[in-house]
Amino acid sequence: MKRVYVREEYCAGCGLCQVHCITAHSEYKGDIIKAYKKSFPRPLARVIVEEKRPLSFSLQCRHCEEAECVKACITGAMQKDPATGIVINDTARCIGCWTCVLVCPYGAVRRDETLHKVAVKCDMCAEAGGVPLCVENCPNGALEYREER
Amino acid sequence: MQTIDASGMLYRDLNELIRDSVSRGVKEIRLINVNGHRYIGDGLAKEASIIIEGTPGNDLAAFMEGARIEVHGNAQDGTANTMNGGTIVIHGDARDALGYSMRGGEVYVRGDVGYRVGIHMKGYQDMNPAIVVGGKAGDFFAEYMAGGIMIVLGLGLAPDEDIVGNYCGTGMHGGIIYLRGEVAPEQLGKEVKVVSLTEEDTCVLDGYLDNYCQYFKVKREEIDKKPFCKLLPYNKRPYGNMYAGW
Amino acid sequence: MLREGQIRIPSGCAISGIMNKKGRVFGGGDIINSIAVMHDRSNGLGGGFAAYGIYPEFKEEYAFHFFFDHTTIKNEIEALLKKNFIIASGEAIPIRKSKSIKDAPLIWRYFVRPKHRVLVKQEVDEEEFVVRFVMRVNSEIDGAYIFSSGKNMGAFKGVGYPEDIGEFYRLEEYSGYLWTAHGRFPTNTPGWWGGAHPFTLLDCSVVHNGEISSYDANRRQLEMYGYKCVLQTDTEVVAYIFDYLMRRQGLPLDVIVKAMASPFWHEIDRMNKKEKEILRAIRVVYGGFLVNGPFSILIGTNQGMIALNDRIKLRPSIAATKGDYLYVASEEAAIRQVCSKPEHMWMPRGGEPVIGLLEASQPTRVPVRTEQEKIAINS
Amino acid sequence: MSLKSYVTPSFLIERNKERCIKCKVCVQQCANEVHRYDEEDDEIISEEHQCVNCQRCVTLCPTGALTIRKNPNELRQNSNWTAEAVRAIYIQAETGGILLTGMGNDRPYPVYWDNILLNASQVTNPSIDPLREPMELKTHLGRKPDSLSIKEGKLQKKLPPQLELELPIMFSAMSFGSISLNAIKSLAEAAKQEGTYFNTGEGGLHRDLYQYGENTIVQVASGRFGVHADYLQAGAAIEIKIGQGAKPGIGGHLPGEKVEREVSETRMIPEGTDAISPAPHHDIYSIEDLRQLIYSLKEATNYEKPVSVKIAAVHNVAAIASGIARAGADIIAIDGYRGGTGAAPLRIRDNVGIPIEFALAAVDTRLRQEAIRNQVSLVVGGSIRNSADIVKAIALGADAVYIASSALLALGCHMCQKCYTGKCNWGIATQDPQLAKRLNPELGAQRARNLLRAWKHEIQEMLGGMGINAIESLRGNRLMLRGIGLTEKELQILGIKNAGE
Amino acid sequence: MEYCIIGNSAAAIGAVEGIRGVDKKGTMTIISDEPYQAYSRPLISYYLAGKVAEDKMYYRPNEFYKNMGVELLCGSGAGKLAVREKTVILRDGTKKRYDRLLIATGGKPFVPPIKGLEKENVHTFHKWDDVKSLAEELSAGCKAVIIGAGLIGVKAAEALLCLGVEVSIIELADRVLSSVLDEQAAAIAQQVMEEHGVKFVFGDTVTEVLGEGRVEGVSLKSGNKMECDMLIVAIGVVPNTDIVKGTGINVNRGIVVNERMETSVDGIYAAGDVAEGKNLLWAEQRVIPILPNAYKQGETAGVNMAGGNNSFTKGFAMNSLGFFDFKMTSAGMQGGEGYEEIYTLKAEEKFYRKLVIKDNRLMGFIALKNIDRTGILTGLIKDQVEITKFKEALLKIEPGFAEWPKELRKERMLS
Repeated sequence: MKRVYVREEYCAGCGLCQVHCITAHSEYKGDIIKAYKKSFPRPLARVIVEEKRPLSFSLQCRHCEEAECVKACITGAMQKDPATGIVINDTARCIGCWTCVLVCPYGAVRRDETLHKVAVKCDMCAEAGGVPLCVENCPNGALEYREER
Repeated sequence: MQTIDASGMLYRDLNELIRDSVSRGVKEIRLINVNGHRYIGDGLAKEASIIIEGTPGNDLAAFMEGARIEVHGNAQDGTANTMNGGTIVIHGDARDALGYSMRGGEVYVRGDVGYRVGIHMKGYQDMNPAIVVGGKAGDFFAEYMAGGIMIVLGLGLAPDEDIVGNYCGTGMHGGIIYLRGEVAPEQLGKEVKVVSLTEEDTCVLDGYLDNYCQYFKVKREEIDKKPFCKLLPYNKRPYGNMYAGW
Repeated sequence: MLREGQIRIPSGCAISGIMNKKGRVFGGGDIINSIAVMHDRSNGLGGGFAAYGIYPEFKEEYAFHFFFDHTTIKNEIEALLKKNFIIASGEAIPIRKSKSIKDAPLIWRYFVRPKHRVLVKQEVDEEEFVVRFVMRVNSEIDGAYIFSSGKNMGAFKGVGYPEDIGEFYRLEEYSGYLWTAHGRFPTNTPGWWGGAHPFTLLDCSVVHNGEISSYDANRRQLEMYGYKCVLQTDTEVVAYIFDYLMRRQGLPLDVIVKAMASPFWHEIDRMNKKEKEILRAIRVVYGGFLVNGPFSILIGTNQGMIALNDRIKLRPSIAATKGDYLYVASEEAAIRQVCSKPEHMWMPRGGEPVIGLLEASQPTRVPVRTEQEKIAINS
Repeated sequence: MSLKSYVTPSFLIERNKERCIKCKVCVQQCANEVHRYDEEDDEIISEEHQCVNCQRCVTLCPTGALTIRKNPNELRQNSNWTAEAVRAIYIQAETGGILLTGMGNDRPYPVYWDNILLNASQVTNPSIDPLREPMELKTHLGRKPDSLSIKEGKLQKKLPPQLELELPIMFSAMSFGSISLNAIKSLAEAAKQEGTYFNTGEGGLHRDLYQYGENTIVQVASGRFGVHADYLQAGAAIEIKIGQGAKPGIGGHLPGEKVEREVSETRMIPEGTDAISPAPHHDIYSIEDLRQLIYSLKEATNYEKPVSVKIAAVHNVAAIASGIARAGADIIAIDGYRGGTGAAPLRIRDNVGIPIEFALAAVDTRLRQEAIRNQVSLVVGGSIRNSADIVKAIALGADAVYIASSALLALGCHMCQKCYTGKCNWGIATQDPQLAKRLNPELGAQRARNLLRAWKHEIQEMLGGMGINAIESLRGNRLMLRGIGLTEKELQILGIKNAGE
Repeated sequence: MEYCIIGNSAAAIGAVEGIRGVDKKGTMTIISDEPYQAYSRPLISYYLAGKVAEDKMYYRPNEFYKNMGVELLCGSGAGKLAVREKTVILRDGTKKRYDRLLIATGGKPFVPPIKGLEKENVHTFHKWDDVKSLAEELSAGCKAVIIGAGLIGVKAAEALLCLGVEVSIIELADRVLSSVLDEQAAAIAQQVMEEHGVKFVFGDTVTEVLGEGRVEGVSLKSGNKMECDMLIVAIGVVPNTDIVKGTGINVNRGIVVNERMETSVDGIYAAGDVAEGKNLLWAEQRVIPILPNAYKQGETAGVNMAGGNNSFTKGFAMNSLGFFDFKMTSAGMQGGEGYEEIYTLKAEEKFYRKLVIKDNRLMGFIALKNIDRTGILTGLIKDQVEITKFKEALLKIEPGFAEWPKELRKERMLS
């Protein structure tokens, strides 16, 4: 399946992937200013940017074939869509036990405790379809959406 | 050993002949009746030995990468220009700009050298070029020097004669100069200071001096009669503070 | 008003050429009839002819055709000629008064040979001397213009429709084995007879239909080699290119046509290695002689006739043969007028020359890329 | 006692608070540390003193919240003591330094390209449609023999070595050190893809770039950095750099801070040392010495590569060029006074040299007068800004052009002219790995390629309009040019007529 | 092929999904002694606290069994296993033949023999029904004593606190969560729990349940007595191996399985809390009673039952435990001789992070308060990655990949 791959040698560490991720997961899709100023709670970015200058890179859920988070999920909220391969957390069923946080070898599951305790993670912007918005908006082509090489 | 009579030959033909021979695996070439033939040994990367009888032309061994050239006579301007490797032994004098931008290899001159010798010589990693001059050197010796070793022995100087000309080491920002004898402060570039030799210096010098003695059949004692002084740059970046951002 | 040479005047045209490759001579009537058919391609502001083999009695002398503005300059020129040449003959070119031809200058011809001691003094060969003389007169002497300078050939031209010019010059009274003709459609009046076609240098004459967009690139290239483009016409430039490549560089005809109308790079890329190397060299070295822009051109020389189109054929041309005759014209009708049933008629491709050499068994149609053709040209 | 600086910020940063989402992209991206996030007030604050107006923050700001404008502070109006003149004195009074700047001359001198108009066909000859008919831009650079000898369908003597360009545009010399490896990779890849050349400048050839050898012109300059036998062999041609339009007559220093490991390895000098390029080549003190170096290089490469000599356009450029041609150079590259630079003393950049338009016209004319124009190819550079400049240059007599500033603009340069600081926020003129990686060479190559292709199309359009379908027919075709707003003298030097003539 | 699974929790569901990944046709039967479709056992404390509604208890959607082609036999439960006949005899007498059998009966609460345990209001805390009955007896202000400060006891305490119950925990060991936390961690955890009102008695245990009919108090080994309204026995869980008694299936502490989850009898597999399998940390086989382990073992067994080939040898303990807003994760472990331990402790911030390393490989960790991205540590344990060059960085509040060697980072991060 297509995944998001970062080329750290070209990641400028600007954080725009996060800005667009937040926007994409807010109620004001496509409007960054509203997403930031009006959404409450403001969604967490599902993409993690790590920086240790000069190194920087962003990281999203790898949507593992053998997804530890899915197997470990105590509620069954975390599921891998058999058709698309995308691992999605059903936040209505998630109770925030953080077992997924404990087992994700990429550290790609985030805790959102603003309203309810739910685990949030990259959903490949599946709802919008097409190229995930972090990839689309990376100003330096540091993120690629492609099949594994 | 292949002998080539260069008399009447154009340099281009001579050099092509040399390149051909070397590429065919000839290890030693003797050139006779050389007079003004330029670019001998230019860019030569292979191990080969070229013995020149006569006066080779300018840019002898320019861009040379590995061969050995011995000149029985004097060499003209631009010898060892941007040379990267190999050895040149000149049984006479060499003229101006010897070893310009030289990055590797060694040059031994039995006699005197001209102006701007070793200008912009530089070293890099294990490449530590060296020029050893038996007699005296002209002005601007080791100008811009950035690396490597330059040695002047001052053999056979007249009593009042200086071992180097003026502006010695001007703009120098790397490398070491060894002068056998003393040098007047007013002869030095403002970027250079005189320091005394350490034991390590003596070791370094030893090797080059032994080579010199061996190549030119000079007795080592003759050289050891007089102590060396050493010139070093004050600063690796003499022009670091010259500019103001606009 | 500025006259031709002081300004550059773009023109449209009609051209026609007839030759007998066995060298059999024929009268000027045919060529006049041929060019007359294409009356509408010219506008009465220029017409002219080149005729080869017309002066057998003076075939070792250079036939200088002069336009003089007045008698004074004629006398000056005659003195200059005497200084440099042995003059075998000199006379006014016979003309026929015509209503349609006005403001004719004095038109004279001289059959001359350069004096040996002059050649020795200047250390040049005969032809180069003649070329320089022509250049000098045409660029430096006001009121005199040499419009023809070859051996056993002559150009006849003026301001008017070509058929009127032909009549004016009484061309039906001459016999030649190769005739070319030109009807001109200049955008403004040249005001001067020298501007008409053909343009000649030595025995090379050029009639040309087209506008050379590379004019200044070609001109400046030529001027490096001593040519002086006094007329600012494309025709002049073509004649000089031809002279330079053929006479001065000694290149074979096929190379010349490939320099002037070279194949495209993508065509060259498809050739075999040897051809590619040659064609690349021709383009690289003679790029300044690539004639760019629309043209169809007829070059006459004592050896024959060459017709050439620009590479993308922006101007028309058609060729035909019958027996020993080769015809080339802007329109088919111009050929049919004088040869109603040609044996073979074809449209040369862009950049593909039509070459007719005297004494050759067949006029050669030259497809650009075959080995065979090269041999044919070289032979 | 610390000296209070009298130098006020050149730029003003306006942050639209309605739009700012405090995402800190600006903070993150500014290498000059102009923006900072104040945690206590949850505000982003901009301190303008260090702002160079590179527009990085403006461009990346996802909400368009930032505007940078000229600082509206004005000294009392004075046409003589302009704000810049005063500012320069303050800086020099505070530092005692030579004023250093980057990129090309920005003075309001006339741009002659803009006073030249092109011709087009109407009626008497047809314009050619380059979209559907062949339109050849292929250009060969190198010495052309005066004649060819072809016997029995065989070339009797091989052509001297030629560079073959698919379009008459090359990337001008920019060294690794002055610009980042990613920038060079971008240009090298674009050159390869589009069939042209890039030039190493005096920075040596990084090991990653040897694969681009066929599209490389390797430069030999006075410092001889990174010059060795393999390097000379690696390129398609060798260029001896005598001078550069932005700083004719002077050498250059690459400061030690920029000599990081890769630069050091490529230039073959120790890490952290200044790379000093002397003003002259110390083996060239005369025209015959130039010949000596030209042939030294030819000998070293077996006469297989054309040798170019690059000079700055100076007053007697025509005579110099003629000498260079006679010294055996195959290509002469002339760099006009608007040429770019990574670092040049301001006063030199702005006051030395002549416009490339004049230099080109004069050189071409002179070489033709001497009938040696054919022996050498002419490449010009020095602020070629668009395809029309190129068409005009070729019509004036150039074989091809060098572009550098335009190429860097294509890669993202925003002309802040601070290349010499090494803090290029666009990852171009920097060796800071944090900054250099901002230029993804794949995107860079694509952008540079796009520029070349766009210009190629435009050149083809203009040629087609003139009724020309091969670039050689434009070369020196000055009849295609007309001057506008020029004096008689200027027209005469350019060798063109006035519009309407 | 007929598959039969005894038990209906994570291991069973894992097995169904494992089987169906290989065999789309075979018939499957699940035999459960609980009247529910599979629900999440760890959720019972949340249910009790009212944080999870009834409909959110289920581990899989309603249509799961139908979609997977599983016949669910609820309630009666398996009574006996006739190995030779390949038949399970349900308690109601129904017989169910199988070709492949999975025993996924899980664990059962360990209830020590204490006097008076038979009284009302004595509960275990293991099944949904346990908390349902517990919920009926609760009211705010009542007092509960929990025996055991392990994972179950702590989660039970949290739920009861939510409901306003006064909670005391009696623990034989000297600290809370002794199986999961070391002393330093336990001290912090205890402090957190105490701040929420839990009272602890350590080093003691209940010897007698007091009261008549209903629990009224407990007396302790120390001689102390405590009043209470209810007692919850949360000492631990042992494998529920009852079904295999007398079958010849090899049982140690749990049913012994190989890496394919096969028991000593052909065609019979075991998985989950009932199974004793290979693991990452200990040389000997172990029962690792945690949900992820159960699921993976079940899945492994399922794949193998259906003819595939899968093995599971890398089980190790791991826990994510919240106590109100205080978060703890841990995984793997062991320590002492031959182990290197590095840690960061900021007691006043309640931050603690400890790594247990052996042969330059991470064997276990404890993370208190900041648990984000600790899955990276779990992953390092699982794959036994050499961490010498970046182990210190793993102690950071949020561990990441930035400090890793580039090649390893790319390999691990992007695979």
